[in-house]
Amino acid sequence: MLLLLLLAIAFTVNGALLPTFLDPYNLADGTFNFSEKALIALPMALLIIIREIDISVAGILALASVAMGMAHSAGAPPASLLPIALATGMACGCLNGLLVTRFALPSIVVTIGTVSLFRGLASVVLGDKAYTGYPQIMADWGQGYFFDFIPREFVLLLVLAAGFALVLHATAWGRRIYAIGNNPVAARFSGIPVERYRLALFVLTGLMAGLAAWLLTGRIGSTRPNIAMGWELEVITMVILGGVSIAGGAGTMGGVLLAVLTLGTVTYGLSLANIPGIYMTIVVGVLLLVTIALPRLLRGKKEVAK
Amino acid sequence: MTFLKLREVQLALLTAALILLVGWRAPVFLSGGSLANLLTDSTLLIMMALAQMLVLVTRGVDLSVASTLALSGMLAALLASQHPELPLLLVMLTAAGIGLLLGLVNGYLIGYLQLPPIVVTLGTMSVYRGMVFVLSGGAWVSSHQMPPEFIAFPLSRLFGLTHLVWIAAVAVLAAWYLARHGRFGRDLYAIGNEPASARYVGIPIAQRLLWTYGLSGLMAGLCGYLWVARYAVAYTEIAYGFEFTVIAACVIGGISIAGGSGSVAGAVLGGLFLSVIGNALPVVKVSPFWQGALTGAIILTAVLINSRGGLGKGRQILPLHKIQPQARRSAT
Amino acid sequence: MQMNLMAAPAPVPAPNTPGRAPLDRQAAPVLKLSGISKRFAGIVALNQVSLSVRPGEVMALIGENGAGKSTLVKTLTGIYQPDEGTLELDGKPLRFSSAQDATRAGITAVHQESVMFDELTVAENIYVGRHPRRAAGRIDWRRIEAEAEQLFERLEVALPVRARVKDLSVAQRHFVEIARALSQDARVVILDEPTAALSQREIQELYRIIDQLRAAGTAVIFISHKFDEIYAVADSYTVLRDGQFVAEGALNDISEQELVALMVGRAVHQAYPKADVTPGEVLLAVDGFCHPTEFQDVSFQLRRGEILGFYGLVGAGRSEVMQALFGLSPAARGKVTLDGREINIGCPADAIKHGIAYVPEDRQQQGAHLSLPILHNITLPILNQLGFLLRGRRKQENAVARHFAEQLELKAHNLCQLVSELSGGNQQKVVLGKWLATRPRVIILDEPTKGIDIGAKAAVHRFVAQLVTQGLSVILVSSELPEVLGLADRVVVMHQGHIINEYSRAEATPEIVVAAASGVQLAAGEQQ
Amino acid sequence: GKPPADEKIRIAMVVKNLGNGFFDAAHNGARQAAGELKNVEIIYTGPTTPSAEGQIEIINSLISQKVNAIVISANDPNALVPIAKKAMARGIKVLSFDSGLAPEGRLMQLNPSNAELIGAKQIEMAARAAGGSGEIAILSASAQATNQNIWIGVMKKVLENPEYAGLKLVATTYGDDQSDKSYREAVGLLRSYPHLKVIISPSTVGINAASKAVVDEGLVGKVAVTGLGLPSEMAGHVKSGAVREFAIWNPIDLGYTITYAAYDFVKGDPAAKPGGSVSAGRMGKIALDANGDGAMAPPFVYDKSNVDQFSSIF
Ligand SMILES: Nc1ncnc2c1ncn2[C@@H]1O[C@H](COP(=O)(O)OP(=O)(O)OP(=O)(O)O)[C@@H](O)[C@H]1O
Ligand SMILES: Nc1ncnc2c1ncn2[C@@H]1O[C@H](COP(=O)(O)OP(=O)(O)OP(=O)(O)O)[C@@H](O)[C@H]1O
Ligand SMILES: [Mg+2]
Ligand SMILES: [Mg+2]
Repeated sequence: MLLLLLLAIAFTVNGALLPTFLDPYNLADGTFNFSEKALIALPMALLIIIREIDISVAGILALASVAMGMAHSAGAPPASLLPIALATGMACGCLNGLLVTRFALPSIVVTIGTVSLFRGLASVVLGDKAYTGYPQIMADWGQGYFFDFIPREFVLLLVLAAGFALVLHATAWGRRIYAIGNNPVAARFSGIPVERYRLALFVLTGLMAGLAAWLLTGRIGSTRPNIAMGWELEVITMVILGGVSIAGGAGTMGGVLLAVLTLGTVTYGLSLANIPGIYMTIVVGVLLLVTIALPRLLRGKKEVAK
Repeated sequence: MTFLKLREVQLALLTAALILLVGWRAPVFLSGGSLANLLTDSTLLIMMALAQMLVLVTRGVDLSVASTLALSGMLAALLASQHPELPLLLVMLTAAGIGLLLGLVNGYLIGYLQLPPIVVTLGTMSVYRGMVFVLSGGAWVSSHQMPPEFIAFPLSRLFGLTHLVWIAAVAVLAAWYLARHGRFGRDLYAIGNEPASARYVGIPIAQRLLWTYGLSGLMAGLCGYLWVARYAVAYTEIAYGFEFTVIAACVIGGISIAGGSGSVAGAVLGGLFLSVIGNALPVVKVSPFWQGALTGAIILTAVLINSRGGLGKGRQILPLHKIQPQARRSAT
Repeated sequence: MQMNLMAAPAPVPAPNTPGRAPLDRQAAPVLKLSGISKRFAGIVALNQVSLSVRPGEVMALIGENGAGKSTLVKTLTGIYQPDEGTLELDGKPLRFSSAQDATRAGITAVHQESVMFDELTVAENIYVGRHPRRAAGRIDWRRIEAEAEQLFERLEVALPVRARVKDLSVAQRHFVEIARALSQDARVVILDEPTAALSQREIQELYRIIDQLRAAGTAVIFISHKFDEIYAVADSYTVLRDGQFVAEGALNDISEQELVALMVGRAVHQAYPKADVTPGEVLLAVDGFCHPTEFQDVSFQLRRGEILGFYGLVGAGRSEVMQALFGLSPAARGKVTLDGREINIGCPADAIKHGIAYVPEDRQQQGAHLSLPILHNITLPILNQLGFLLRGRRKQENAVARHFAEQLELKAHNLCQLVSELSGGNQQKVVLGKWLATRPRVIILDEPTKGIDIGAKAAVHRFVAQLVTQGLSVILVSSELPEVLGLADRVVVMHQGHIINEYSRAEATPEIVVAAASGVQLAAGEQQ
Repeated sequence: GKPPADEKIRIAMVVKNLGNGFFDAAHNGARQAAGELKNVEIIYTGPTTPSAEGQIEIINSLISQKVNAIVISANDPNALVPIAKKAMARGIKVLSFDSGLAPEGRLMQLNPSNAELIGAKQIEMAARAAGGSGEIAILSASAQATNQNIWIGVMKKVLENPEYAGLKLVATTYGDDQSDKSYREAVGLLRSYPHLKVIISPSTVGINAASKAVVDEGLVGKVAVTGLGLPSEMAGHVKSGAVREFAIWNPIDLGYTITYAAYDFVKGDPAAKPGGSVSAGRMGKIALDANGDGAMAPPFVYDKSNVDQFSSIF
């Protein structure tokens, strides 16, 4: 609710102050800046709902991009690069998931370890080189448009977000995901294969990171070890801003998408005003704090003190 | 108790073994100067790990430490460069004070407003880092702008050891005293163990959390000055990503992310272990491209080894509690 | 639905054991509450409650689930601050802003919820939050351990003070909490359902401790849903209903039925309505079930339409057996046959598929999803049957949930209400409904009436009896002897991970069953 | 297209990252040029951390703002090509300076000097510092920094010349533009190679950290640090003796020149094309080769004698 208000405010303020903001072409182009991150935010929201987290997504993305680069330079056909990225992502997610479920390790610890592993492997392969010259099909998806107007990435995001929302809110899977996040013990006692869900969501997150790798690599047309550096925190910020409880069990896909759009609007507005990116981090940080602290403050301190 | 001790002893042995192994590959690593340098180099990480340990013990996490460090360090550098006449102690106190203030903001939000620590510190992490840029205008403060004694302090020697080592030693002792013999520290363990129960026995949770994060900020602030002085340069990006190194050190030291357990020795050893790796990799001439992957693999291995001890707890849904298995067997 | 009501007259134990000093009714109260009210966002938990206790008095605080007993305890111990009303200790008005204030003033409590710190030692658990200190704020560990040892000596309980609490048994943990309450030489000690996790022997220990307190002139407020306990230890009673004071008086002057009527506001027959169903052929057979640490060589059979009781002391391993049977513990080995065919249960989903349901003992942790609506709780295990896409199945889902909610007489505004907003008894009904919705052939009820009040209990008992008339087979795990003896066709007794013996309804007398459960072997021989 | 004469020409300067003294100086140069050219407005921007993704976001918003020209120092020569092409398709003149874009993504590239000169200059300084022979090592920023890698490549080639036969490159390490990591790597070099005579660091963070390491290890006089740095940041280390000389081109002139060049392109100066030339105020004419590459003077060397004079400028 608060978020919807924020989005409206951000939109109006930007529209009023920045003459170029409301240009539909500009708005469409603005979506490039967050589409890939938002794609990762979708499964991340599910992970956080079941009380897990994945810090290694950007590392997975880098490794998946490197895998594509390797395959491409080894002469793999263009059409095979997407499956390669997805498979790499899934393999990485699977490693995370297995470490978490088999060894009963907290996911934050596991993924802090795997993120340097994944990035490290990417840098081992790349050395001081870079992969470039990706096939046209990747550029078409990474930076292309439908009808010369709507970015394909954004369409993909909307479609997948709708898919995720459907799964989370209208299917047995989604119901079980909420049940696990709400009370994992009771979920297991109710016959839900909790560990399998955990593993599956880690794999799904890897998969989506692989997809994001394919799009991002297509968009920028090159692979370097520092690709998508620091994205994990931005992705997690999107999810939390979207009202997904870090304690698990609560949150909606609509909220996440709304947060994505709000962040996108705010940051795009700031960059149109040529305000340096670092102010953006301040704004995003404050936004995060305000959206979680405001409801608390409004509800009054009396109850909090109990 | 003995079991936990054992884990720390294991880690100490592992660290020693690693040092010897590196020494065998590259004997220079074992020279007195090199080991002294290793010790000095590990101090900042150890000090930060100590403060992070206290936070982790309460079931929290402080992701904003690196940003706090950068902000206090930058402000200390700016202060010293603009007012070289100020006594060094005052500059250090200012850095620590700023850190404390930043930490208290976290503490207030987490303790009194009961917001989740990971979210709060994720937010302040961005805000503090941004403020470094805003306050410095994005400019560097370089060595020739800083007063000589400002730069010299961390590495000056007292009885053969650098000030850094002495400060870290004091921090270790203080943390040990706090965690073992202070009511404040014991309360943190109680809070991390069972927050609901802590309220029932009358522990002022909000106040304790406020000061825990305050302390974490204070330590980051002090380290901010030490960092800037030690490397003789301050810029927006200093210690970027350091929070994860600090948390990794704690995790390697056997401090549970789930709260309630962890020892000072663990934090110290975890910090030392990572520093050994950081110092050893360049010396043993591992390809620089392998360093990241190796570090990740080593962290994961350490975590896996640690977890074997804690498997009984954590995820296990059916509690295999220990009602004297012997007694049961005798009943057969 | 016709039921065979066997109204067993409740035994009223002899009031006031001989040798207990008569209470001085004229003495000034040590603690006096007047007009205490406490509201939580909308609901009134306490409404103008007044009561007083005298030194050396053991007062039973009685009321249904949700009557406000625990809330009163928390108000007295400074965990909650009352919205109105005053509190006087020794005639002086007091206000507590934290639990420490109350402790300092001399009011301590063993709370209904476990207040324990797993990683800390026994001694530290007693003094946590108020460690005694020496100079420079240094904690006086030696004193903590010495005093803890003295305390356990006084309580005549053998506990290693340096052990970590996580390594203790449930009962041992409870004694640590009791020791904490007593460590202060308090003027008022409150025990909120202290016997829930204790065995018969340990309950006797507790009675002895309460007698010690009485002798020392300490006022004790004792909360329990079990009337035999209340009559065994308490001098006087105070009844709360819906957060309001209802009555008080001496226990000598009132019968159990009258107390129940005061509590519930109507008469309740505490009866065990055994349905008239003759068990058929063997449905489920468990053979040589073993677990590396929890139980060994467990074998039993369950017939169609039978209620099989499982009795034992807490920690006997009954829950573990049932959880293993339900596929929750992969380490367990053994043969399970259903309808003569051997089945393999690797996970709860398998068990559900074979028509086995398990209603766990810990409602809040294992049973219910507290922040989900009733509807989602009930249909959770049968989502597969409803189909993958749930949107279109709204009606069907609602119908299933409504059916079971009505069958169980669930009290709720609507099916979208969160389970956390329900009272304990109704939460239990939701969990029951969830498992009945799977249409099981065998239902395992693990402590189905733990911590629920007499009214709700009677409803559950009626319901269990009714289940077998519908052709279900029931395994009833309970630590309440009357419940097991009253409902079960056969009683299996476990002790330390082993089945000691099995008794038919006719053989099972309280003496024999309790003796077997305590590991006394002669009981079986005597039967021959 | 050509803007009306009275409208301000907006030239966006996209740098690798903000808070970098080198680019701040370049910005100063751009402002000087804008002042001379009258109706030019400079938009100075860049990401916080040196990343290609960050620069893409910024260029995206610059396209939306319909600036007239973008001059960029690229974090990745290829990753920025697609977006740069898009900008050019929308009529924006894209030029690169310092760290270049791949040719298809820009109209011209202004090299501060050229890679050959920069690499050769660093080896020349190292040879002087080593006294003609001995072990040398390189401490670079990160493995993916384009220009660093090109320079290192040149350095390796130059070392094959017979005149440098006495110099032996023993290691190349990366400090990731972090002072602590660079410091640790420098110390590692000093330890592993006891006969090391020179550390070359073509990175501002690296040269600082290496100098501090040499001072802390008490090796001033034994090991010399050289490379690329800014006078304002290096003055202290020149005084301490860890650095005898270091080099840098003049970022002010660089910013000044690229602004003039962008102006020429926007105005549609017929000479402004590959193989032609651009005129750059006080810097005179800069010739462009067939690839559109132009180069300025060889890097300037700073030492004790002149560092103070420049440290207050950039
Ligand atoms: N923190 C709280 N927030 C909201 N409502 C509460 C809270 N604590 C108790 N209540 C409500 O206050 C009422 C009284 O609860 P209380 O726990 O005191 O009952 P009780 O008599 O102890 O019951 P039981 O016998 O089940 O322990 C209940 O309706 C309960 O739901
Ligand atoms: N040391 C302990 N720490 C934590 N939980 C314990 C401990 N000991 C026992 N428990 C828990 O207490 C419960 C009772 O123990 P157990 O299941 O072994 O006995 P039981 O015969 O099933 O008893 P009951 O069903 O009467 O509670 C179990 O759920 C077990 O998880
Ligand atoms: Mg209660
Ligand atoms: Mg049990």
